[in-house]
Amino acid sequence: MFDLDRIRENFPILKTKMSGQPLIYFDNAATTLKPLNVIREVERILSTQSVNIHRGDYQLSYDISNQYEEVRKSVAKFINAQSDEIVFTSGATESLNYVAYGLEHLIEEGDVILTTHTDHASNLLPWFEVAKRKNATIEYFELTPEGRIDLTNLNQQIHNKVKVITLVHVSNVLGYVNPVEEIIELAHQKDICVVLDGAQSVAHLSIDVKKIDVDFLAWSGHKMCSPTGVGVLYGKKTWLDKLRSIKLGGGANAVFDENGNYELKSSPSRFEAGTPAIESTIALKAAIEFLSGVGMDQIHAHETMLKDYFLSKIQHFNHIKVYNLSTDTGIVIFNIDGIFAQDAAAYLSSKGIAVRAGNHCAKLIHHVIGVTETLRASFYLYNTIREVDVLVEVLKEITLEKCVDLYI
Amino acid sequence: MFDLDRIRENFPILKTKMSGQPLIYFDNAATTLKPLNVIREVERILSTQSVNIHRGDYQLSYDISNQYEEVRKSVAKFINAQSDEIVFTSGATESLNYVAYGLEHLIEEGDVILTTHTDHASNLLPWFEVAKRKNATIEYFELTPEGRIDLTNLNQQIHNKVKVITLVHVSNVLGYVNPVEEIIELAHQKDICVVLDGAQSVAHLSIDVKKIDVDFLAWSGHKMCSPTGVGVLYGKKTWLDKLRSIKLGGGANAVFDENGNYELKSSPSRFEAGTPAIESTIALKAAIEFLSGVGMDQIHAHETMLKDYFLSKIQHFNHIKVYNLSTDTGIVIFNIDGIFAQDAAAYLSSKGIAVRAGNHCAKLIHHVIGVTETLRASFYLYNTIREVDVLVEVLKEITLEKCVDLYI
Amino acid sequence: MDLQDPQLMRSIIMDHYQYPRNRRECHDHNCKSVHMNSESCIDDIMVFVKVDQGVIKDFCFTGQACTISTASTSILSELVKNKTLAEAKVIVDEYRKMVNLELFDSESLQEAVAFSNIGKQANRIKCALIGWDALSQIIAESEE
Amino acid sequence: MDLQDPQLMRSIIMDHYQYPRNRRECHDHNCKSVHMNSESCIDDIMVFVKVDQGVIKDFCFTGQACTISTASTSILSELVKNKTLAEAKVIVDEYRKMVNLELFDSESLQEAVAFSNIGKQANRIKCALIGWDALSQIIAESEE
Ligand SMILES: Cc1ncc(COP(=O)(O)O)c(C=O)c1O
Ligand SMILES: Cc1ncc(COP(=O)(O)O)c(C=O)c1O
Repeated sequence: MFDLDRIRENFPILKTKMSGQPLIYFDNAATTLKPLNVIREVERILSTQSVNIHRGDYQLSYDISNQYEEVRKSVAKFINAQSDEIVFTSGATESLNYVAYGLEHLIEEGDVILTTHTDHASNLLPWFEVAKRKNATIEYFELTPEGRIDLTNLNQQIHNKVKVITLVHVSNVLGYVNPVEEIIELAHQKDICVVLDGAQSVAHLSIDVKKIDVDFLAWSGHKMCSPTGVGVLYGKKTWLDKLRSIKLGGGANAVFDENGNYELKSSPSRFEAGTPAIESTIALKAAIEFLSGVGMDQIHAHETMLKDYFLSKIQHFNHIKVYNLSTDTGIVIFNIDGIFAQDAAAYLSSKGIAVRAGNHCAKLIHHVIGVTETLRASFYLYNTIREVDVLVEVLKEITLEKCVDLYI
Repeated sequence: MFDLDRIRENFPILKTKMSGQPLIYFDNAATTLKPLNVIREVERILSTQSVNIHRGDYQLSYDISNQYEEVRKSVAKFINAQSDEIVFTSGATESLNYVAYGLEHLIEEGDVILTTHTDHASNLLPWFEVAKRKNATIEYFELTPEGRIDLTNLNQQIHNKVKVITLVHVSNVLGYVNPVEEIIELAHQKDICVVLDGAQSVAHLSIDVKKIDVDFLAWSGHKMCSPTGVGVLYGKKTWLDKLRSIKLGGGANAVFDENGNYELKSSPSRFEAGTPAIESTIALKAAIEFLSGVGMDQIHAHETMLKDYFLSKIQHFNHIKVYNLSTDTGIVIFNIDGIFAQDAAAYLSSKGIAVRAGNHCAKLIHHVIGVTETLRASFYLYNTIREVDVLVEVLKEITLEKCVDLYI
Repeated sequence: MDLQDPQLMRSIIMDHYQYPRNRRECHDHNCKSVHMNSESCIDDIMVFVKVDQGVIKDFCFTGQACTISTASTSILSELVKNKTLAEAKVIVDEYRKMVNLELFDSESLQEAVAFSNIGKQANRIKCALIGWDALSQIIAESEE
Repeated sequence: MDLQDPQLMRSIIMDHYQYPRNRRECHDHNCKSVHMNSESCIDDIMVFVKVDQGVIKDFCFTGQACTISTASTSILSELVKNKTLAEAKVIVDEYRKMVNLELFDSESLQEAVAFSNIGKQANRIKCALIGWDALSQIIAESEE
């Protein structure tokens, strides 16, 4: 049972205020709030077990190393992978960089990297750089007018020069769930590696990497209720083994000599050089337990319910334009006539409401929606109909005068 | 005044036990324990301000962004740098990788990278890789019999082909403070860039980057009482501007277009792609306040006092061989006759004492001390004479039989 | 101008936001331009300044920006036209004092006093300065 | 062997640690070798096994390792010499049961029962298995 009151009780920040008003947090696509069990886990480690991992020289170090490895199992189970296919990183951005640079040695002149105009800077830029170095080409999936991947010519889009397909699983702007199973199936028929940016999917949908058969999946802990500073890169064992390690150092190497020869450990260890974010990673397990306890399907249902409610309430507001009416998730982007997105966000902030304004790091999105700046409200499991009502009320009566009045 | 009791009260973990004995933590070179003000800072952010930084769309985000930038100022002040010379990373390992790969474009065939046999894998391996890619050569400083950099032929060692000198400031095995001012002065006369691995220095000595005139300085927060997952790269503004960004993504770019052209922000932002370890970074400021409150010179004095006391107590133990009798810091490495380092560490663990066994990620160290495996005890501000006495007692009566008896 | 009259101040800001003055490109190759892209806000403007013998002959700008950025830059464009760089510098300095809530001389600022309270909203100060920072940069370069 | 006699068990372990059997290299090119380098401990050993017509003709090892690793590998080297791969597999399986604190048949393990309590020290189980894991790997490869 989806017990919203109990869920909310677990998030202490929901009892705080912003601008003197109860905080209404609708910026969940940027990062999510933290439940008590996650906070307590971090506190527990910092207070009683704050030693380094990876070595069993003394009991405490052995204990914490084990707890760290337990997270790998927990993450693996969460997406139906094997533990040795889970690499811990500092975030989705690092995970995505690991893939792009790690596959660089397989990219040849003339190869095509296929992505979308809706992708995030953290997935596009590393590939732009790799393409530049290797004289490869970036191509983009064709999109329907509403911004979805157009499946009609899929076979032509995924042509023979395509070496890697890297795309966002759920767009952090449009909220669409991309048709990854169709794409992956076709790609694999042509031996193309498929990388998914799961920053907005893993925290919101129940995902089975075996079922979708994806080669790499990258995401961040902080977008799924865990602390910042920890991310995950899932890679099929065969693909992880082909990936070059970028970050080198302590913990990643087996042996080296003074002549510069070195041998790395096997994956995933060889990707985890240096002391990682220990307590944040261990708290990721608590976050997974929290979310699994609620149920990923229930979370998705709750978010889309709030989104549907929101859209139904604002549909007759003539001064509001929504750009992704058919969004599949809890992400809605819109603008208010005559009010620049940032001014509107600032006004909402004065009413206690947190939404984001801007291009949301998807700087090619104007090719799709025609504008560069939008407001984004993104819902998560702890949001309520009541909160949406407050947003709707504020949007109803917002005017440029009121926005300007904050500053005079 | 150095009030040891008050210092210890600030570390809740010191009230815990290991193997049923009061915890005696002498593995400070691996990571340090966390004081209450650091723990509370992390908890405060997770509980009341866990939103994303870098954007002022709403009040909370603006607040947390400001707190994040305040840390930059605090770190800058701590080492006497400018804020825009401070890059936040995930740890010393990442900082050191950023430097090696970031300078790669300046390295040419035949160039020499000069380092030491006492350096850590996290500083050696990235340069091994860069040297391999560029057909550059790794050379090592000459060492005195006790393992210190030999200054007699410095001018020949720092010859004209040397492009970069990268070395550990304080060795995490030998505990020697390297003569960096002499090296840097000579290097700069020859336009050589000098990179310091400060993982073991910044937390233990008072450092003034202007005075030592170093070009880059890398270290980890977790070795100076702050949480794991955050590190720092200091770079002189002129050098940071020459450094290429490795990790690309959201937050690091100003603009990009669909043709793969992109423009990064100015440093330090362009090195900080993706959501960073927000709460851990903000807690780094608390750690700096804690350490500064005690005083870096006092901390160093306390550590070396404990080290001197320890060495004086064990000097007449014939079964113990110390490899760095003249250590300048709180790091002592030693072995016990006939007992493998790991067995000894396990025995000490059974008495509540945490020390490390192994090569300490400095896998070339056997060239210096003749053995690969040692025990390492490393002291920090919260350690006491009493604790050292316990270690001395246990070392006095340790035998192979007792070590084996743990397992039968 | 009456700094106590919110009605007046609001209408100045709204007018300059809705009908920004000098929002256009400058194709004159003597025009210096600066791209302003603040980290904490989504404003993205380009400022063009044409200086001839120490006098600002033209000041114009393009780009997407919020009310505060647009209006403050629009006001600036009118204020500094045909001023010497030295005069412009005085105006910019007084404006900076104002937005930092220091004592300032309202005389030279004219309509720009509409932003006299912006300093109370710390998160928008950067917006109110975006065009002014661009001008400062160009003045500094001219002095070199 | 008396599993209750700590004196005896200790002396077995110490004897095999101080005077390891078959610690030497194997230069026979029919020898298969495995490099064991555990992540959680500093042991670093090389195991050589020579199999001829399904029979283990030689088992030796080199490298740096702790008491548990050295002694357990030394004991193993004596246990499996001249055993068939199938027989060796049975021994290894019983040993695994023992270190995992499951019911096991002490018969075939002989001196290896000195490690019957190692399972209570979870952090050393890997040491007690290092040589045995190497052998398992070689057996598995032979079966392919
Ligand atoms: C000298 C030295 N350099 C680099 C490192 C790597 O630091 P981290 O693991 O925090 O990245 C360490 C820590 O072990 C060290 O002692
Ligand atoms: C789709 C998408 N990809 C990647 C990222 C980058 O995530 P992080 O900032 O946690 O590295 C984000 C977060 O903004 C995102 O929404």
